[in-house]
Amino acid sequence: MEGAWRGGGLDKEEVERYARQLVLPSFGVANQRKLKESSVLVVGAGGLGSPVCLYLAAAGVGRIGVVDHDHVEKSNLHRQVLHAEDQVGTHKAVSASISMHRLNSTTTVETHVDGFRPKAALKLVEGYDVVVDASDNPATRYCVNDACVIANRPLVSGAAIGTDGQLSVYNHGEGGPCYRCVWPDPPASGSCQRCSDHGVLGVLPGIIGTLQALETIKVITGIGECTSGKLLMFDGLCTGFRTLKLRGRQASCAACGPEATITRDTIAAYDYEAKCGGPMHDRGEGACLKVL
Amino acid sequence: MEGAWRGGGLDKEEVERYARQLVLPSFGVANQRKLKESSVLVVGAGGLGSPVCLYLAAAGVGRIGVVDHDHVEKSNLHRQVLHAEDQVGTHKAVSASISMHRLNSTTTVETHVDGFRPKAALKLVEGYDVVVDASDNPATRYCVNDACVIANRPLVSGAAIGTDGQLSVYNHGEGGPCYRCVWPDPPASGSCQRCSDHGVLGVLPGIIGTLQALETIKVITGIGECTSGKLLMFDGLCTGFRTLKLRGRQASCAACGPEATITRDTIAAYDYEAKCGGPMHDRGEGACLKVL
Amino acid sequence: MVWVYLQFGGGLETLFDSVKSHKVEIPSKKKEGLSDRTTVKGVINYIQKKMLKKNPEMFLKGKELRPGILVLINDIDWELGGKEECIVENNDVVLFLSTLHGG
Amino acid sequence: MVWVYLQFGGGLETLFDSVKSHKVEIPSKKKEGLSDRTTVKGVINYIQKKMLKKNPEMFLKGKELRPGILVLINDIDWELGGKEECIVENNDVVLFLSTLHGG
Ligand SMILES: [Zn+2]
Ligand SMILES: [Zn+2]
Repeated sequence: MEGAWRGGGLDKEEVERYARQLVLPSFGVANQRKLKESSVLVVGAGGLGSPVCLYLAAAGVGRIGVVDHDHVEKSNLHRQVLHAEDQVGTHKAVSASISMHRLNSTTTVETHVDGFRPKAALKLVEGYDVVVDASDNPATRYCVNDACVIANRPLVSGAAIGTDGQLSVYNHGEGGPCYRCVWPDPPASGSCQRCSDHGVLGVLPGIIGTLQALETIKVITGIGECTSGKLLMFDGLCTGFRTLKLRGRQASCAACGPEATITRDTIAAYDYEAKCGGPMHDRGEGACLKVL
Repeated sequence: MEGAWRGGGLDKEEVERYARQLVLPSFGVANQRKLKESSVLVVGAGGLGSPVCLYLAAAGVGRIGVVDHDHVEKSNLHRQVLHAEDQVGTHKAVSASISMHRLNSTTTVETHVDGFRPKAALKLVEGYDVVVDASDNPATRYCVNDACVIANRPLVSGAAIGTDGQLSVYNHGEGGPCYRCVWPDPPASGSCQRCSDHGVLGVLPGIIGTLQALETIKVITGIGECTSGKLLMFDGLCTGFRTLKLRGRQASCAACGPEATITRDTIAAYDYEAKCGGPMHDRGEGACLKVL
Repeated sequence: MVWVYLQFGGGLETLFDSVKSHKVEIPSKKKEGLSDRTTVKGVINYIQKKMLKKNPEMFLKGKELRPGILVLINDIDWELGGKEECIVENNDVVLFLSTLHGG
Repeated sequence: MVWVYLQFGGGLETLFDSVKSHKVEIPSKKKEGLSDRTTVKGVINYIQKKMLKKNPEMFLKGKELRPGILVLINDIDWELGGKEECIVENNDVVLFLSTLHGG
């Protein structure tokens, strides 16, 4: 039989590249192959998306889609290590694709340069096995969640601001809640959007993003136990992590409940910007500069 | 007075680049300037060193020294995201320097291509304010520690193997222990060196390395509380972190105690390979390949 | 009286002088045969009266907690234990958490 | 009898079927007026007799714990509490940890 090589579905070059994961008893060839055959959509190629893209490409995920709508700015580089000075001005999704290709040319990278929009959300999400929310605003977070619920895709969600971080896997496993089950009400529009709240220590999204990459690998392969129905909370000032136990799936949820109002038919027209805390992009960086 | 610009010792380009850290109330201009005026030695440009180098350069550390003795191999790329396919065959310290320069050309990078050796250890460590242990073998870990104790430098130590990680800041603060205070006895030679123990899920050193970068920034700036006198333990299979309380500085310690035997005069000739668990390099990757 | 740890995260700490953890003593009615206790409702009432100085609308909606704020008692979601009626006893940790959205 | 959680990390779990946490019941002598208790010494003795199947030299040196292994009782270094003589009571967590060196 063709392919019945002792590499177990991996070619010689792959065996060489992933050797250290293949010898790991809790991982091995079967899980490496699952990564190869999987696809991941990364929403946002910024602070969180940088380590997510780098580590998922490095790990051997077969196909990675990157969504962004912005171009690389110099003020991104203190945390968005996926990009570089000579990529300033390049579209972030394109820049991400260049960097991932340099690291692992065997991973297929697809760029989605128009950002994450309600109209295209469902089709985008349905094209991948797992979705990583590495976005930077509440409206996109709700839209990504709703599309994942409708398309039945697990959502690996991370966030970082200042010196704090949060991580959870939503819409996954037996009774695991979706983002909207836990956070049914968006933050009051404008209340958390002040510029001073928008600062972030550059390495914070690095820490949360690498953890998102780990959760994604666990969701794909099924090894270990992922952070579903739980929220990992990180306080960078004391390097303290805390795991909180969350509610299960809620019958009252507008996205995943039995009487959901956000559905395959309504999501495209749903006004996320009006209903979920502001614009679907974070233009804070320019604004911050003006304050200085 | 020259330099009395409202950027507080930072030029306009730096204010633009680090804007998001400057607006952060718990960080701000004064701490950004501390980063700029600081120097860090990173021992090892591998799995841990990759995120350490990337995030410290991105954050604006003024001068970074990178020590390694190896060349980039393809089997490194599943976790050493600082390098890339077109850098395979390049010396790791040089490759690290190239990547850091692309990300932040204002950081000075110094390469030390002969690895970390007892003879040169003290001089190397004395050339920097903070030392990051991102090495991959016990002999180097003891040697780095002893040099840090003699030179009075804080040591940000991380380790990752399989799906587990550890992090601590040694030789820092009031009564904080050194590595040897906590681990006076090296592992039995050969006992932990089996190839199967050497596998590592690629993203694990990414998680620990980003946390090392955070601790380094906290040591330099003094913000928050760093992981001194404590050990952060990470279990990747359940994404569980746990903070352990360690002993203080030990009077019996051969490195930092009042009757220390490892001193400025003896370190160069100390036989770390014989006394501290094997060779000062980890040639496990080649060996692993043969087992497959 | 019940001694509890009140904690605020996800940005809510900015409403409380940016202090994330507060140890406070909350008045309670002693009942025969029961240890001193209050409820999350009592805790929110205490915060409103004694701690919340500015921007109360970011924490409250009328006399109730503003929707969108997650409450955890000893790190467990209050939805799993009766919401406002959750019992709070000595040394319990009540965490009020907002979702972060930066990236 | 004392119920304790025995945990192994940093590679030591490979000596115990790669299981990191074990709940075990350790015999103890009841003393008047004191709760059931043992010491870390008693715990190590129990591990030697009941749990350690192969490569005992990786865990023990003679009847004592091999140097280089860190012991933590309820996440606190045993050096802070009397080493072998640390008291271990019901529901205590005793963690044996080795240093990792990979990178
Ligand atoms: Zn839901
Ligand atoms: Zn010492």
